[in-house]
Amino acid sequence: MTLFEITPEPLSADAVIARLADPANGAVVTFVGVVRGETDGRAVRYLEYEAYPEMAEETLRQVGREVQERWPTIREVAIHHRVGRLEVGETAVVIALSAAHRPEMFDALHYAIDRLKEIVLIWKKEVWADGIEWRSESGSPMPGSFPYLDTESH
Amino acid sequence: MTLFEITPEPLSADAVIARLADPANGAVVTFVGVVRGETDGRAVRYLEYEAYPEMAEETLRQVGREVQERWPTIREVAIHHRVGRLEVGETAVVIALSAAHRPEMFDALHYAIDRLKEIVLIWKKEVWADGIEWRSESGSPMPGSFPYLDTESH
Amino acid sequence: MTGNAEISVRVKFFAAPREAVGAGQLERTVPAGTTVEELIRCLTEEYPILRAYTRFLSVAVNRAYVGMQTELHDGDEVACLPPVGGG
Amino acid sequence: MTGNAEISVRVKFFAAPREAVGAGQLERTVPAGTTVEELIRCLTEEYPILRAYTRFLSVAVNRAYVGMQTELHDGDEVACLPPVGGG
Repeated sequence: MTLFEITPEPLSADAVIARLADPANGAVVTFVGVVRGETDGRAVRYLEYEAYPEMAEETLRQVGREVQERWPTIREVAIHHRVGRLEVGETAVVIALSAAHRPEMFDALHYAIDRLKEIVLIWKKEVWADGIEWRSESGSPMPGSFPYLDTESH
Repeated sequence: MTLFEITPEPLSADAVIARLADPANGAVVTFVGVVRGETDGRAVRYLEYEAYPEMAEETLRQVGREVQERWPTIREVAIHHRVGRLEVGETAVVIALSAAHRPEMFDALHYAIDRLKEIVLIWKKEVWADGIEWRSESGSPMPGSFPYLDTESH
Repeated sequence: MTGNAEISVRVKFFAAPREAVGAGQLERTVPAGTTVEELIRCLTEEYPILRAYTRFLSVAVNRAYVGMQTELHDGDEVACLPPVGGG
Repeated sequence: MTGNAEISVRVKFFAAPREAVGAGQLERTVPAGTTVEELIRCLTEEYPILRAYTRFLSVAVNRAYVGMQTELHDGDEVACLPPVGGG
């Protein structure tokens, strides 16, 4: 039962939810990220996700720990992220949170996906009809890491 | 492709998400309600859900319309609710919302499940080890309906 | 009420009141012009156990919520709706 | 730097810089005491195209983020990490 996983296999929300199976948990919220057919108005042909798997799974666990520190009523967290070539409409990520009651789950889920995009060691290459680009969520330096190397300024 | 459905069959989050299939929708959030093993400290043996199906499916559609009126960026809404006898750990309800981008989806999902519990014509009987009870979410009169009948006061 | 004309209505029960009445659906013939309130009062005389539930019931006629003074018509579907508990 | 002692490190690249270098992993032998910054400068001389990426890179040694002045040790795994883009 792996709660945090980087995998080349297709993802299933049901399978991720099943990792949480605990009858005390009455409510599960999930976020499912699907490959969109366009970005900034350009048609996407497919995406390639690449990970540093050992560190990426640890940062997935870190996202889970952060969620449970901030919202102690969250009982369990599971996050699966797919890597490799993904076609439009395929699922790239599934996040599932469980709790006995509902009130805080929605904020916690929102936090989890935002934080995943910030810190998890996964990279995305967009392949359009007319070009490619490695995309980061923000385009800006990775939050929480040391100042970026700049060999030109030394 | 039925977005709103009352069914005696087991529910699947993947199946509900598949109803939304549209490559423009990059993000899907779901709420999955699972039968809990206890309520107010009492062990639940199983639940029975009963619906007024024709009106219940219309109120499910109403929940979807309300969500899209309040959050116009929500592209699609699907809600499936199971009826009949459900064992502990089985899924009673799946709500799925899709949007091209994330910011408002979490509030919209929270609203959808709260509203479902308020207005959808479904009733729940809890069967404990030592008794039964028909439960409503609030125990209070149904919001938005006319004053309750009271034949004793007439 | 208009006197001799009669109408037939279908009454639906759900959840606890359904179990109390012992039926999910009843057919009743009532005078034309009978209101929701009058129908419920008749049913409560027939099934005194319903008295425990009537203050919690909403009523829908032909799948739309209605007020107590709504007049019934031949063929109406009258649903007695206890507080909901889905999710 | 201490002079004659040498250490061997494994350097990992991902995403755009991996494609620029043309390899996901390199083995390099450097003087003991070499820092992260010095290693990256050597690699940039070897692969001038890396210059376009270095200002965006974070570095992890043995799977933990480190500062530029961190000294490397024999057997270290040095990962050059561009801004992430999961989800």
